[in-house]
Amino acid sequence: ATGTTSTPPAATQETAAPGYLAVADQALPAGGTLNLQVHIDSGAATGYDPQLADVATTWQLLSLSYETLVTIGPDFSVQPMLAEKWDTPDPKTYVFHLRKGVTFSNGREMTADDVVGSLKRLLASKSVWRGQLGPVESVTKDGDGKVKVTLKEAYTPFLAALANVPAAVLPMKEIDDKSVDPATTLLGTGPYVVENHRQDVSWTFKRNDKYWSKDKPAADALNITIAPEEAARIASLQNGSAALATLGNVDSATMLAGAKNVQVVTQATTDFYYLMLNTLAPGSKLADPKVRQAINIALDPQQIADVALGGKGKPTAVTPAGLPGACDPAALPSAKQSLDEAKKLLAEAGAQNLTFTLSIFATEPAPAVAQVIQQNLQQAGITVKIEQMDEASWSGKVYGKAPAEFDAALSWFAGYADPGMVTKWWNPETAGFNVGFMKPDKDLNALIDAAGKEPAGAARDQALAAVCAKADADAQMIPLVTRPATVAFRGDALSPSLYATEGYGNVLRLVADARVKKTQ
Amino acid sequence: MILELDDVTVTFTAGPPLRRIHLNAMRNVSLSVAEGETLGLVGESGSGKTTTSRVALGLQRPTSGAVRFDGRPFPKRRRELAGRMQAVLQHPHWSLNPRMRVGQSVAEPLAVLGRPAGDAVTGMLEQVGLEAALAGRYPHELSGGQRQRVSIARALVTKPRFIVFDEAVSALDVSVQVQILNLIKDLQAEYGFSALFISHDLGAVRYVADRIAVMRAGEIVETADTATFYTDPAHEYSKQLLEAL
Amino acid sequence: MRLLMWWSGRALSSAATLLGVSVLIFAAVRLMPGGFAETVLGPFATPEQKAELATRYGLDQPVFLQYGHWLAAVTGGDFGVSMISRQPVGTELLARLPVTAELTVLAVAASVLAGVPLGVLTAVRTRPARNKGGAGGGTVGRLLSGLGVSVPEFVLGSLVVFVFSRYALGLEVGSWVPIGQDPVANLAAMILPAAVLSIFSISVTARTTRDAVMGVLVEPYVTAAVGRGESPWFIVRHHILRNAATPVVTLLGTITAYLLGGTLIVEHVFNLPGVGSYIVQAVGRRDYAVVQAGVLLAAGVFIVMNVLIDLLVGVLDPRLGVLAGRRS
Amino acid sequence: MSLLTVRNLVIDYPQTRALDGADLDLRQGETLGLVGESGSGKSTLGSAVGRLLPGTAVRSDGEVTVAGEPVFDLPPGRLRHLRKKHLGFVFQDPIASLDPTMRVGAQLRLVLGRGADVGFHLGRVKLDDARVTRAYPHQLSGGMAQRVAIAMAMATAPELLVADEPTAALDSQVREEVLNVVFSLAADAGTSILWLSHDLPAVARRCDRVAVMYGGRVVESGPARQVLGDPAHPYTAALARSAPAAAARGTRLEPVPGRPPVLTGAAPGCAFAPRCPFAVERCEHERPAPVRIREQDVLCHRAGELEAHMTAGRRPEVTA
Amino acid sequence: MDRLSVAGLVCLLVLVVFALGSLVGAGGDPDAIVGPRLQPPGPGWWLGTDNLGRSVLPRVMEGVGTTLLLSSIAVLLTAALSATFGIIAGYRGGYLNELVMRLVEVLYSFPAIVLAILVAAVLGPGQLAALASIVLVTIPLMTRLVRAAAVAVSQRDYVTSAVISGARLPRVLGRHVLPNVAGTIAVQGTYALSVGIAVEGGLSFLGFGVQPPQASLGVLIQQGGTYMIAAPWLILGPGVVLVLAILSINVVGDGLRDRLEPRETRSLT
Ligand SMILES: Nc1ncnc2c1ncn2[C@@H]1O[C@H](COP(=O)(O)OP(=O)(O)OP(=O)(O)O)[C@@H](O)[C@H]1O
Ligand SMILES: Nc1ncnc2c1ncn2[C@@H]1O[C@H](COP(=O)(O)OP(=O)(O)OP(=O)(O)O)[C@@H](O)[C@H]1O
Ligand SMILES: [Mg+2]
Ligand SMILES: [Mg+2]
Repeated sequence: ATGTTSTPPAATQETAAPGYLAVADQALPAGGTLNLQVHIDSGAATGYDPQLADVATTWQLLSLSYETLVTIGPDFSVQPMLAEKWDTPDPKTYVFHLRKGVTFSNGREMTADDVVGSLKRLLASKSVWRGQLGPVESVTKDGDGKVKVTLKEAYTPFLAALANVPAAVLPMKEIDDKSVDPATTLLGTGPYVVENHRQDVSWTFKRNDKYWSKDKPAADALNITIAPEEAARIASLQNGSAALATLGNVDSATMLAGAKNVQVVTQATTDFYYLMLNTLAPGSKLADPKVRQAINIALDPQQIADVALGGKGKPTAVTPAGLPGACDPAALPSAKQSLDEAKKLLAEAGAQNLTFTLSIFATEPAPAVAQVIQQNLQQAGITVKIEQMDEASWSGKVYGKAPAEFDAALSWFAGYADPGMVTKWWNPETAGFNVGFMKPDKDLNALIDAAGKEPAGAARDQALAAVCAKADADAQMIPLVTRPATVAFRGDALSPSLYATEGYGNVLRLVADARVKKTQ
Repeated sequence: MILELDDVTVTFTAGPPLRRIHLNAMRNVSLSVAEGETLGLVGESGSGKTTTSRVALGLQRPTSGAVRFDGRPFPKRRRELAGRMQAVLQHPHWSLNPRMRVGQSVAEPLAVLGRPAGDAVTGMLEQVGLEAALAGRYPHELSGGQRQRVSIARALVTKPRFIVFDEAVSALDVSVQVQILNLIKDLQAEYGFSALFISHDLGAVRYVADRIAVMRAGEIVETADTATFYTDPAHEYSKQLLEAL
Repeated sequence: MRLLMWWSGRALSSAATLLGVSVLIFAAVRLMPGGFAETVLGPFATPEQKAELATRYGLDQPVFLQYGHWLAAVTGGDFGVSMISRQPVGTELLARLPVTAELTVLAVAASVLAGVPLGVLTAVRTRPARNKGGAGGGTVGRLLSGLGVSVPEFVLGSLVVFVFSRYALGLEVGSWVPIGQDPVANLAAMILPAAVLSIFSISVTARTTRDAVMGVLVEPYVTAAVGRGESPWFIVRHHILRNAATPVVTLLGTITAYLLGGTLIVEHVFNLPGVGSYIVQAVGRRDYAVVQAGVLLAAGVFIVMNVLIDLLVGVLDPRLGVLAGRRS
Repeated sequence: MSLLTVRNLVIDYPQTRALDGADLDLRQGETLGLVGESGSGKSTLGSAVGRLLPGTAVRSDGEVTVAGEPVFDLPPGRLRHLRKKHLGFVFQDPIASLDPTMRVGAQLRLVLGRGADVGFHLGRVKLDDARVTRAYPHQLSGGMAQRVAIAMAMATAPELLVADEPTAALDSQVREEVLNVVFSLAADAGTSILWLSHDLPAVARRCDRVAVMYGGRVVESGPARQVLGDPAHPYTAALARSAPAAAARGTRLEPVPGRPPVLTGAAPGCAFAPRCPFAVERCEHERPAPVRIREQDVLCHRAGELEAHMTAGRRPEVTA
Repeated sequence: MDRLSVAGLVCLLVLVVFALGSLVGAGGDPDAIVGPRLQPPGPGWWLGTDNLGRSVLPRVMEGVGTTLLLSSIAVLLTAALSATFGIIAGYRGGYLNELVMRLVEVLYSFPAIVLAILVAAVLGPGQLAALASIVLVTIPLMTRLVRAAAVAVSQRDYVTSAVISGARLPRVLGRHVLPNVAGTIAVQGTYALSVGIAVEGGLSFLGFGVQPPQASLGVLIQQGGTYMIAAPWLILGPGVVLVLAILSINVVGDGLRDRLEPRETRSLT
């Protein structure tokens, strides 16, 4: 492989507690205002309704006001949140003991009815997340302060799925009597209350004084500025007008190395890039599994991680690398084969001079990933033309028609918090969005379902490994590398808490712990 | 009669809608030019001389009245008259296309008719007193007088029966004016074309014209033989003009 | 009366232009590839959701009907609802307008205050270049003014963002606050973007002014004034400024349009919440109502601007404009 | 006393020599007509009197003195003072020489001073002030505009008025009226006039003296009647003969053959030589020096010899 | 031409040679990863390497080529269209003139970059969009000026003479009007070229123009902008070249204008 310059990890990455990039200094006094910058606003036509939110950037913002029954710990264990604890009398039954003294930000106390109503509403909705909750049979109130969920069959990722924003507890009384429209109003139990939101400009949150955890949130107010241009965010960090910002560039650490008081950390995520190969386009060579195999073999995820992601990403299989129980990408069949085998497969398929177009959107580092892919495949004699588009055109091209009109496309999935969750998207009948370019594979689907039922443990790991291998051979959607998130903050303005690895793409997950230093 | 204008009125409308200004550039003008004759047309600036020449050339359709060339009304398509009438216009500076060589300019009326130029161009240049070598030059390499000579050569190359001279010498120096006026006289003697000679300079008109028409504010106030006009102008305005000379 | 007539005539022709503009915008927006549904709803949306969205925004109707509805609504002051934020576009535009307007006004002011004197000075000071036939002017001056019009905002903007965020030079990038909240801080934050925006327009104004003044300098009435023994300053003040103003004022219309476009890039680079960045984002997301309204606003401002400029030119130069044609 | 003296003035434009050693004298109270073909350098000489030349013009030699002041060597302040107090200019295009953006009244007040009696000055040039004051220049006729320009030029009662073809752009009837105004105002104020013109008969009628220019030099000057009635220079004679207006009916005019020169440097000899029927060899190589013939100053090598042929209207016999 | 314009012309020629170099592969493969990422200029990568370890030099060469080629083609198109419409409108007058001028007015009412973005959004980002944008942005001014020139030329005596001689429309327009407005077209063309380069740059900078991996100056500047701090050479190369290109074209345009429309000067003292 070609050489890469790797950047030394930031100091915080070594000293923080296990599982953390940074831990807020609890000795610092609470209070103060926190100025944050993110690159994109929540942008759904469905408004603020958390159940309909389907992208991480929206989850991140809504998570400031909404909370779920359970949450995810730094090691991807499921932790209590609005449920103080839960029992699992059998693999199909979950009984949640609700926390006492939790109120919505309008002052009304949260009840079991809210929880039951929220889950029922979610199950009845068109939300994408409905599918992730698994085969829920019923949700019932189990006396005061307890909620019982019954599944039709065992489903291991259930708790992890409950830990994400779409499963948040909504103020069902208000929603039912129509005094609150969750699409336009944020009314949750979370640490912050929205004071003002200007689409694509800014959010201002103020502290929820009735928050159930007495010592939280630490900061009195949050100002979140939406700054799409990376240079503007970097500038704000440097002059201190932002205390923390999300960065898109994998080289941000290098670039901010000289900036005083600015610390750059790379948060690993379970999100990963994958390559879509359209097997439904009439006459496409890509319909031939051998060709796809060859492509899969020729791809060099390690080089993609090193060059395109500046060494910050990791090769991954269908189960996101970094999650407990995920399979080893190095053990995948395609990883063990050589370029010669790829060439042989291409020859067998009669596709020696294969040329196809790779459609990508412009957001960094996707173009960089695509260019490394181009270089990789060139080694196997495959010519890739890169077609870069704005996101809207890209969406139109990739998802707009069935059968879809592209040859290949690059995108990324949120990896979530359980290795079984994202594998569901490999079944186009469940996923829906990929029916336009992907043929369902019965065997693979069966393997995915089986892995979902298997309780955590060695057997499940086995089942997942089988899914990984099968998906690797199918190669209609080829997982590539995990997608790092870069966060920079002013050490003189802020002491934040950050997980080392994030499952739901939520950089702001622990913002309620962050302490503002009184320097400005 | 080669050209007859019969009770011609030309009205221009100018300005934006709702406050259009109607201006009679020609008012009931009747004129005629006989075969081989030169009619001089004088009048102050804005009196309608150029408009009259444009009507005579068929470039301007009269608002009312009739125009006959060679006894017939103007044909619908100008092309049918191609080569039969020509003009020499005022600005020596703009009379020739600056991007065309002199020879090309002179040959153009022939080219339009689809006739080969042959020696006609050099012959014509010599006729107007220019060396044949000038054919290869561009207009900016010529003096004003030379340029007007080229214009005359171009006008004559198709041997037209009728030529309009609209202020053809006005922009030239006095000394050169006489050269051109003499040239016009000589050529007319040779080719026998009829001419409408327009000028605000009574002296020049007297020198070349057989008859004189005086225009004022769009109307012909007097028409007379040159001799009679100078000795005994009938109209008050004509007298004023003569006095200023 | 004449004025009224002029106004109505001008208003009519402006309205026609604006109508043309609106047709063009509408057609363009409808012709954009890439589905608004995919963009707005994301890849996971079901066909029913997409259909519902289309119905909600009337996108399933025939195009000319959509245009009719839109036009009717717009003339009634209703610019529709953003598909992304579901807020009325008019309100959002109004909220963002101050930023863009401030930028534009600052840049126009800079162009007038710096460009005009610079242009007058260089024109009056120009020594003719001998035997060259050119307009003269020092090579360095020409190069500098040429440089001003040759450095695009996105280059200069990137540079300024870099330099000013790296080195504390007194002015800060990225600390914008609404003008209502803290006018001083707002102005401080606007200086850099406005400066970046105005480099081009200052240079163009200076060049145009110089050309215009040099054109006036050779007019006979200036020679006549010199012949009467008037001082240069007197001549500049009484004769040149006003006579050279026409092309400069006309230019300001074009400049305004240009600056409106320039704010797009500057707002993007400096992350200012103005109309420009709104349009860029909206185009990126196929937020039809916003694109339509934003572009229409920009074009409308330009058209209105031009009517005003025509009027002003008519006042400055009595040979042109409204009052012309009244002959005694 | 000489009010204006031009000595051996040489003015160059980038590609042209406009003046090639011009000499001129104008006495207090005198009216001098400067005539010549287009391009002979009249305007250049007229502008040089007030140092009003275009930026590309260079004075290569010679000098101009007005009221004893060397025009080309004055510092800006003194030059302005000279223009203000001693000089007045009227140009060819009357409407263009007024500021188009200012009402006539305002322009007059700007020149005359705030409290000045605009009505009086307009009355002097026979204009009805009420209407004219409120008008913009483009709303005036050429004749009216020229009278306004004259009023402005004569407002300070200058010692010398330079009028560069003030009537060339006007209709023939208006010309006389405008000239009347100029000459009577000048006579009243004791102003000398330098009148540049094409129009030989008009100059003959109105001027005391005439100077004829050719190829950037004054080739003949002297009393008007003398110069035009009894020219000493072959060029003057040819010019006088060639005006169409001068032709008796039925006669054929005799033009000056050839065309005027365009100089790029000093003419080696007499600039008229190529067109001159009397030219001899030395005319081409030797620059003629002024000689005095009768009351005229003439630049011609053969000035004395040709007297017999010089009477206007008579066809010269070529003797040389 | 004066010395400055000659310098501009030379500079432009150098850029063209530079761009042509990329066609024959001088400077190397612009897409190949040749070394470590973000290296400052050095042997093997004379302008440094970018964030993927590609040599910047061949990318800048390709970028100049793309930008110049796109803008030139666009300006030629503009010139052809403006000449056709401007001349016909100017010569014919009447309704045709009204129609053309209205259309031009409508196009002129859009701020350049807004129009460009709109076009790019319709055609989909890419070279075609950049091309069409430049054409639409530059066409209004050029058409206006050509029309004005054509109106003036149409009134010249030599045009009238040709009409009197019986010349038909194509001859009148082709032989008489067009050659005499060609100067205006040439001068405006050079200015349009510099506008074109700026529009391509701005559009690509915003992500609506030329799309990577195809290099254009705008694309390179956009990409380099993010790395300004760590690797200033990424933006310096293309930035300087872009400014140089626009500057020299403007200077040449000025020279051309001074030559075709020489102006008098006069001082006030
Ligand atoms: N196309 C036109 N539209 C409107 N008015 C016109 C047009 N052509 C001429 N006129 C007007 O008609 C009148 C007569 O004009 P014309 O050009 O015939 O006068 P002229 O005697 O040739 O004047 P000049 O001596 O100045 O050439 C003038 O008042 C002029 O303004
Ligand atoms: N601004 C200028 N630049 C270059 N050459 C000039 C300029 N002005 C005049 N000339 C040239 O200088 C010579 C003298 O010109 P000038 O204007 O003094 O002549 P003139 O006698 O006034 O002619 P006219 O009777 O046409 O007004 C001519 O050859 C002319 O072409
Ligand atoms: Mg006329
Ligand atoms: Mg003159």
